[in-house]
Amino acid sequence: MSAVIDIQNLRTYFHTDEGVVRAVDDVSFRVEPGRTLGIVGESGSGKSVTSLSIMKLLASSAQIESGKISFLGQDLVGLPEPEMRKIRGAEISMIFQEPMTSLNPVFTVGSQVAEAIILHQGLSKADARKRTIELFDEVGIPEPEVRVDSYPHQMSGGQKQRVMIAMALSCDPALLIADEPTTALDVTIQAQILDILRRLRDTRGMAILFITHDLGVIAEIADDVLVMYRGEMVEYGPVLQIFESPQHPYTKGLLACRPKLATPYRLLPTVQDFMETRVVGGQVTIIEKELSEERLNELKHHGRGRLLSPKSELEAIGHPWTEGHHPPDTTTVDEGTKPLLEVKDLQVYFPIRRGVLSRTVGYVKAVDGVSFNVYRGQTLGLVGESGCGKTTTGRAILRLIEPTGGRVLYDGVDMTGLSSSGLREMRRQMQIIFQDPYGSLNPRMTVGAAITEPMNIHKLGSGKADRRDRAATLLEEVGLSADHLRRYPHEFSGGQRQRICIARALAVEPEFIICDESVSALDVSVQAQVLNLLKKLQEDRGLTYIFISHDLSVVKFMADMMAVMMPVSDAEGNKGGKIVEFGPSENIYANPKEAYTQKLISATPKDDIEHVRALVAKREAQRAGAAT
Amino acid sequence: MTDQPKKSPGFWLESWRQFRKRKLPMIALAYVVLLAMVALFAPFIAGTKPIICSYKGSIYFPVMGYYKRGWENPIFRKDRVLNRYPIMLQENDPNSWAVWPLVYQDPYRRIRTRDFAVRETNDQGERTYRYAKGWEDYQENPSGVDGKPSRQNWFGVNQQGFDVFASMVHGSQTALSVGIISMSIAAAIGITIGALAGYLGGWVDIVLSRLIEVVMCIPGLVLILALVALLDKVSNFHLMAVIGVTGWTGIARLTRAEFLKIKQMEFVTAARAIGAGRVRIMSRHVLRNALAPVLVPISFGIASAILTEAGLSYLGFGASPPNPSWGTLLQSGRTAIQETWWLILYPGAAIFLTVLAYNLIGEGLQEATDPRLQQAGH
Amino acid sequence: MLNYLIRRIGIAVLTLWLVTFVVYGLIRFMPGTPLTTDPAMMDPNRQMSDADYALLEKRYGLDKPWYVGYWRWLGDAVHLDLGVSIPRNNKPVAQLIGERAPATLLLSVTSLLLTYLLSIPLGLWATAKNGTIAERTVSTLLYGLYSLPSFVAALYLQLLFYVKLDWLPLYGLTSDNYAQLSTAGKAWDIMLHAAMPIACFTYASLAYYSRFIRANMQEVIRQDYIRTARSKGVSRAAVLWKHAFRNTLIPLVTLLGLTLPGLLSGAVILEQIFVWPGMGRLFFESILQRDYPTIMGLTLMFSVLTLAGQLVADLLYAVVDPRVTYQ
Amino acid sequence: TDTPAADKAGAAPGDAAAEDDAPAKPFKLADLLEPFDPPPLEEVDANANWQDRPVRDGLQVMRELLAEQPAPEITAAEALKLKNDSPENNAKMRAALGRLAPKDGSGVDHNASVTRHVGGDLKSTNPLSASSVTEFEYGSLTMSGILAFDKNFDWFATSETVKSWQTSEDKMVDKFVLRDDVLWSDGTPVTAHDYEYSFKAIMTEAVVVPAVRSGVDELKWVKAYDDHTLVIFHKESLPTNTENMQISLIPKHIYEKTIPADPTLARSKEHSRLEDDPVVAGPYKLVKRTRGQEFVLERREDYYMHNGKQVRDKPYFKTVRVKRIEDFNTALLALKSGDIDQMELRPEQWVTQTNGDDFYENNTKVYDTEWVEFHFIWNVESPFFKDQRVRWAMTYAVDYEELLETICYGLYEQSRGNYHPDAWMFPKDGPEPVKQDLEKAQDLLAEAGWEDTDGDGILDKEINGRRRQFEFTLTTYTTETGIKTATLMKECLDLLGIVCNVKPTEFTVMQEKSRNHEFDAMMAGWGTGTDPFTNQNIFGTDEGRNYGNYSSKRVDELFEQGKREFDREKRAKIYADIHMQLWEDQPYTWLFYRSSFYGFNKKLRGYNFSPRGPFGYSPGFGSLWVPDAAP
Ligand SMILES: Nc1ncnc2c1ncn2[C@@H]1O[C@H](COP(=O)(O)OP(=O)(O)OP(=O)(O)O)[C@@H](O)[C@H]1O
Ligand SMILES: Nc1ncnc2c1ncn2[C@@H]1O[C@H](COP(=O)(O)OP(=O)(O)OP(=O)(O)O)[C@@H](O)[C@H]1O
Ligand SMILES: [Mg+2]
Ligand SMILES: [Mg+2]
Repeated sequence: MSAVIDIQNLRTYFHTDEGVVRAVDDVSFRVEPGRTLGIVGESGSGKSVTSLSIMKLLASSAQIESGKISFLGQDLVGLPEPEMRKIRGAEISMIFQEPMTSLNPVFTVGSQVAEAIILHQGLSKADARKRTIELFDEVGIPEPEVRVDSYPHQMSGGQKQRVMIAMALSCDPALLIADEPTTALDVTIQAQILDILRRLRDTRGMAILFITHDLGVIAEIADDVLVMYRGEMVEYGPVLQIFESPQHPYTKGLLACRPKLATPYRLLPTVQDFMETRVVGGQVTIIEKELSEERLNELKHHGRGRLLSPKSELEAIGHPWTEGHHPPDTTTVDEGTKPLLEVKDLQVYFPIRRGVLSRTVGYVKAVDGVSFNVYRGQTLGLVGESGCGKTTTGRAILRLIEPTGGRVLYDGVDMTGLSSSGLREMRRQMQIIFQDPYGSLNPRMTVGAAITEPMNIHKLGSGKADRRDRAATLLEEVGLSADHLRRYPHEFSGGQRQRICIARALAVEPEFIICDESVSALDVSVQAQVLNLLKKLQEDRGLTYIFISHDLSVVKFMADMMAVMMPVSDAEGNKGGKIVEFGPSENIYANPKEAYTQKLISATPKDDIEHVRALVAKREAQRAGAAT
Repeated sequence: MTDQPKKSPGFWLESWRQFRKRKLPMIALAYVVLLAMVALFAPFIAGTKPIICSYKGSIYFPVMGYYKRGWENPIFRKDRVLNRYPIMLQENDPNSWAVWPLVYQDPYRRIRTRDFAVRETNDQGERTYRYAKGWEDYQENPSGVDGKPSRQNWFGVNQQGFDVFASMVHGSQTALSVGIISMSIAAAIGITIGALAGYLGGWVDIVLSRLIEVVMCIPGLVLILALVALLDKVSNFHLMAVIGVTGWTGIARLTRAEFLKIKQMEFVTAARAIGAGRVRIMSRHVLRNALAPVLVPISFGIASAILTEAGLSYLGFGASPPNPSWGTLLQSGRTAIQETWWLILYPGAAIFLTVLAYNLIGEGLQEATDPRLQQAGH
Repeated sequence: MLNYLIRRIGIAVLTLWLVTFVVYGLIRFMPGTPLTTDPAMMDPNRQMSDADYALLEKRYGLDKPWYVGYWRWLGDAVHLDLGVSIPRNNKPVAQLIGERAPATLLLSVTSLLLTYLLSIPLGLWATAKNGTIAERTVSTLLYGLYSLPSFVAALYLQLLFYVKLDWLPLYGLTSDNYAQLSTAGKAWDIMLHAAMPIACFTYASLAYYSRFIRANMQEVIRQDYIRTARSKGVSRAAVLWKHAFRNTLIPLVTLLGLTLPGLLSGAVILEQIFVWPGMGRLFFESILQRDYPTIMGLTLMFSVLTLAGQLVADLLYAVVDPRVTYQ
Repeated sequence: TDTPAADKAGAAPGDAAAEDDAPAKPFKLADLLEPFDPPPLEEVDANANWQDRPVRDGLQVMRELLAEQPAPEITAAEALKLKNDSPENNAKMRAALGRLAPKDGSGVDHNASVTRHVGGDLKSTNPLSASSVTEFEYGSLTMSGILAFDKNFDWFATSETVKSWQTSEDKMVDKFVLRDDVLWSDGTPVTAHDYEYSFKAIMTEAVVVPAVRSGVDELKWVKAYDDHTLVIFHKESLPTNTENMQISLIPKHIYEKTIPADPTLARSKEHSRLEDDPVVAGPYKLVKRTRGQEFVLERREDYYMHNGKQVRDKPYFKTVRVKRIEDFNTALLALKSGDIDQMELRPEQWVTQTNGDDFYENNTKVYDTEWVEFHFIWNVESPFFKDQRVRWAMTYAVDYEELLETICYGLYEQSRGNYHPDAWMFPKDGPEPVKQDLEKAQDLLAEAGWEDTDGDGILDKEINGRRRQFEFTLTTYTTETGIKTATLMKECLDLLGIVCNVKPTEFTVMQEKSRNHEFDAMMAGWGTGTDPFTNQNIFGTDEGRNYGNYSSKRVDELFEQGKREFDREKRAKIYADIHMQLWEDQPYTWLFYRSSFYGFNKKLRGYNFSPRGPFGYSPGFGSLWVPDAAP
């Protein structure tokens, strides 16, 4: 069978002031119709650049140095732009990694999707709109008839991502490149999306290039897997082979690092436990290591156990403390301790405006009466359907948006009543890591400036040099290097940007951090490193976190207490984001009460070897069936 | 830590580094610097007072008289040199010597034969001239249409017989200062007010926007006329002040609009989240990203101030004459446009080059401050 | 939003009051009155007696302090009476403005349209071709035009199109035989007369506008969403025009708001050269003659336009960028 | 085109500005006049001992004056081939082209039209509202008054309208008998009552007249005894009484109805209509008017034809179009292409741009000296110019050679004082032109105590116990010559160690500062009146136009004498004395006399010049004609 896409020895380099960045260095693969190639790899290893090379949408500083990209037998490298345009969107479409910044802010999301449809399928405007609504419905955007007319800034991160998916799927491409298409989606919707992709692939013979860091997702969808590391291809083979007998230490590490729902560890093993990289004269050598018994012990027993809310409160929320039911090292906060953060009946409504006079015709009740307490040193996990108001809650707590109602008390101080200077003081202690890392970095500030700025503001560190050193240390702690200080945000990969944001938040040494999907774009190896760091900081400094994520395994790994948010219809049928389940995370996993929570847990992709085998077998059977 | 991170130079220094890499903007900058040098040393380039001279046993620097009249030694007035240095130095002290400016011409008067010769009547009662030694080839400036560019008047002379080259050299002061100073004033006021109004919003915006509107509504012509009527001696500085104080409204509006847009962006929220104060957010986060639309009116504004000055001269409200400015030269060329082409060509070309230079610098600045452009190897 | 409009208009009235107050104070503060030049304009044989002069002063209320004059003017203006021009033989100011407005509008509106029509494609083209030789040449040419003062350009145009080629009339709004022409002939006649002034009005702003558009476009085309548009296979032109240009509308709308009052302000020098019966001359002459009612009438008109321009721009912000909302 | 404003004003007579002046004065005709009961005509006749005064036809007067001059050396056709590049050519061309049309009008193309050029706007067509040159120009074409003066400023009654003119022996009464065949353009005859009414309207406080009241207000009374007999009573017996009798004429039958309702003459509907469709009595009638642009006049057939008979000369043009083109470059281009037929050239246009074939193809040009002198006024009250020696130093400082040769292109003559050397009152051995003499100036300054004591290069002097630098502002109009001259003066004074700041100033400010004497020095010019006595208001102590505060007892006395003296010889002596006294005192530094330069289309003939230019006298424009077979 001829390949849809066949890449040979692709090299894409960036030519920067500091020298050449070999983002993609000798990568070859092929994808046949109806098959999926999963690309995994370290954050910053060149996955996105590979896909952009195929689309020929590279930044002006990047150049395809050598190699061949042949699409349905046509060489794309030398293809002139007008020809290429005919292919883009129609034959190859792409879901970009960062949906937040990839949508045009001045057009409604519906019109942006419809544009592609009109362009390539020649539908009328009205038909295109109809089709857009269908697509929105398919990718799980609630109230698609209303949402087509929303602007990007009115949508949550996951909703934007689904818009991007709808856009990419709109024209039945021969090749779909999906770059981390489900990072911001909760598992139920992720499953729905994967279903669509699979269906399209199987019925229409679409080839898919699926970039992800989630090995569970790889297991679900990929036929073959390509593992990238530092721009190079380190492993390439059928999915089963990769899972069963990983050859490269990096792959082995990857498989081991992933937090699993049933993980026994308190800290996660990282890739560094499996290999050591040495850079000698620009040449990278990788030395394989064995995960030692000692290290395993350390991972299992180091760090503190769960810290639950005071018993009385547990009682009140319906998860009474029962001795023996909890893992042995679980503790509770002393009775009578004041919570560090008290959120009481928080409400955030966004007005919906219509017509020329933009009258307010109603409200989106993004957060509708949310209350919870977080105690010092605790981690609260916040999970929930995409678009249910998690981000909004986080922002409202920090008063980055003015809440419509309710109160937020931090350390006894009423946040809602603070003056702007008082707020600024508070922000020394309270930080947020934004869901949209690219958007939240000033494009005209180097990473160094971005990280040292909070220190400047709060007069931390003894001087310029000291601050820069601290920034460098922070960067290294999140797995980047000090060289990156001089670079600008656009010169990084998605995951790298996310880590920059984490570093920036840590720069002021806050005592309370809201992490909004902060590790969603990170490959498991780096993710493990970052999660370990967060845990370590919590232990050392008694930090308090609210950890927003759709990845239940991560939340379970991190959180002491857990809240599940969901849009709940009130008496008039208006939906409003509310907390539907709240309790110790172990309890909730063990015994989810809400149907939604149950669904969430069961939909989490599994990547244990049996499961992968079963999946592969099923797929083969299906294919065989289809063939006859 | 293994390797010491390279020092990160800060936004403006980095921008300068980037700017330096661009050829055209650098040429433009060099042109402006050259212009500044010309402006500064104008009397050394074109003038009728010696740069340095030895006279009656002492050394003098009469050229300084162009900067401030008191700096020209009073001995020359006492000896009734009366601006006729070439002949009078030799007449009064045969041993004197002098180093002259590059071009013996004056922007404030016509060069006449009496500068370098004494009129005599010979035995037949005919008028003759006794020339100073070494000045025998010099002629007095023609005037009007006769004043074509020549060996002595490189760019010709104007209607009154003033040398165009000298006027342009001395007029570069006006060209430079009027543009840069007035636009600095305008930009400073405009950006500050626009930024405050756009970023802070609320009543601050309401008040500042009204201020912008009031200034916009007050006709500049009325202001200028009122000012000119009041002052005895209108200098370029006054014009700069008026142009600057009235010309900021557009910049303010553009800044405000840009701030309105950018303050909604995520990175501004992020800056708020790390506790950055308003001033900091405005100056470091928003302003840097709002430069594009603001740089244009500024770079054009610098150039148009030169033209405004010319227009005011045309209407008779320019600086007090004799005011060697490019605008007035152009303006004087208008009356006999078919004949005195040199009065249009040279000052016109100078204005053009300056407009071009400021715009290239503006473009360069915009590119240099945009990190996304920096790698695109130029 | 309706509230917003009402509030804005309320504030605008206050602003108007402030502006007229300041301007009235300013012009009264300038030396001379509308009557100052009268005695000088007269035949050397004749001289106006002080008594006559005082009589005239009294007649026009110039013997009263300026603030009294202002209140009177304001009182009349509130009743939509802009008063009469003093040196123009008591002609009502409203009529004066009414007579001049069409000719001014003809020039300004056409030239504004032309400017936008030409500079938007130029700006977009320059964005697409940024840095190429063609683009550099065109930009340089435009800068060249920009630096040529219109009073010089006007003369060259006259020499070329009137003296050399004899294609266009030299000056004025209509030909001598205008009254005898058919309607189409009349329109054509006016167009011919307007051609040179329009060209002079337009050519300089081309450079400014196209550069302005290019500068803003450059900021936008490097955003991620442009990449998205390209990935959809949208044509280059549509990417520029639709996706990028839409995002530069905020500054452009601001600029439009800033040019709105210019529509009626005319241009003193060009109007003089082309003997164009426009507002610029009227305003300039009125200032020189200290024709207080006319200056005030014109100021009021400009101010209303300016305020309207600002309001329209502010309203349009929310239309062109959904992220902006009215408080 | 009525606006609400006009309606409102029309409905509510009176002036808005005067509203709150407690009981608004009711309109009362002639309320500015002292009550006077003119005696019956018989009584007047009996006491007068009438002396006849000349009644002439302006064109005929001109013909006679030209006849006194040597006959032209060349024909018009030859003159049109010449280029005006020397004074000789100018004289020849003027003589040849200035020839008038034959009396019977033969050889004249009566169907010709002419397009004239003016710099200023015609603000009003109402004769009472006239104030600027353009309006007086318009008036001379559309009105025919009773009095006129020729190119030598000699007065006569115009035979077009007047049968006889007599003055009483004591010069206190003038009597005119008017012709009965002059009609208003609406067909009503012009009568003596129109004159009486016009006079009374002018002398009404409520009626807004900017300019025409001056002079007329010297009259005691004007009385129409019947339709044709007009008698004018004077307050005093003065040689200047003649001038004062120039009454701007309006039709009584129209205005007696409209003026009481709207004394502003402009606000009412009726007046607005009259503005654009005026009723006139002169040779031409307004047919089109575009404000700020042009107005068009057409010949009135009922002006020269009466009851089927020709009673007056037929005016030479069918249409006279008057265009206002402010920009002189545009105007010249228009002239060159034949779009306009005549314009005043600027001196720089005379020397450039009008020498080539592109100019001479359609046009020719001539110039003549005008009695307009330009000068620096020194404010005698200012600490700098109190001292006569300083003023003389200023006069010696001027570089006249440069001024005349470069700035004035060698076209102007240096001024030698108050009156023009060609005028009859110029002293026989008048002053010689001054030459620049910096040494003398320096000495005079030193004598006056101005010396550079602190070595900063600027003269100083102790005044009232304070050292003052000699730094002053020289104000000038924003005209090119003004600015250039002032700049030259700055350069000259710079050599003397005096700082002179040149300040071009708009007209209004200049006027205001002049009236208030708020200036040190000023560059300005005076045109000439028709009589030397008019200079009294320039140099008489505390007179209205004595901006420089000059005051001399002797000059004041001489002016008074001159005003009462009827004998031409004696008057000449008196004014010559004034001239010399002024010269000695140098309240002004007299610079040059301006000439007037004109471009004419080749088809035009009959232009001649008075000391006030080609049009400001009788017949003025009326003498221009186009020959039958125009080239
Ligand atoms: N414009 C640029 N200039 C310089 N280097 C760049 C630029 N864009 C990307 N890079 C570098 O290229 C490398 C590959 O980036 P790429 O975006 O392909 O990573 P990725 O594998 O997609 O990572 P992630 O999973 O974090 O998205 C990274 O090291 C990044 O820093
Ligand atoms: N500015 C806005 N105007 C109107 N609606 C908004 C606005 N911002 C957010 N919303 C809506 O509020 C709801 C909650 O958004 P939020 O960003 O808090 O979701 P989320 O829980 O963080 O989702 P995700 O996991 O997808 O990021 C969404 O339905 C979103 O469409
Ligand atoms: Mg990526
Ligand atoms: Mg979110």
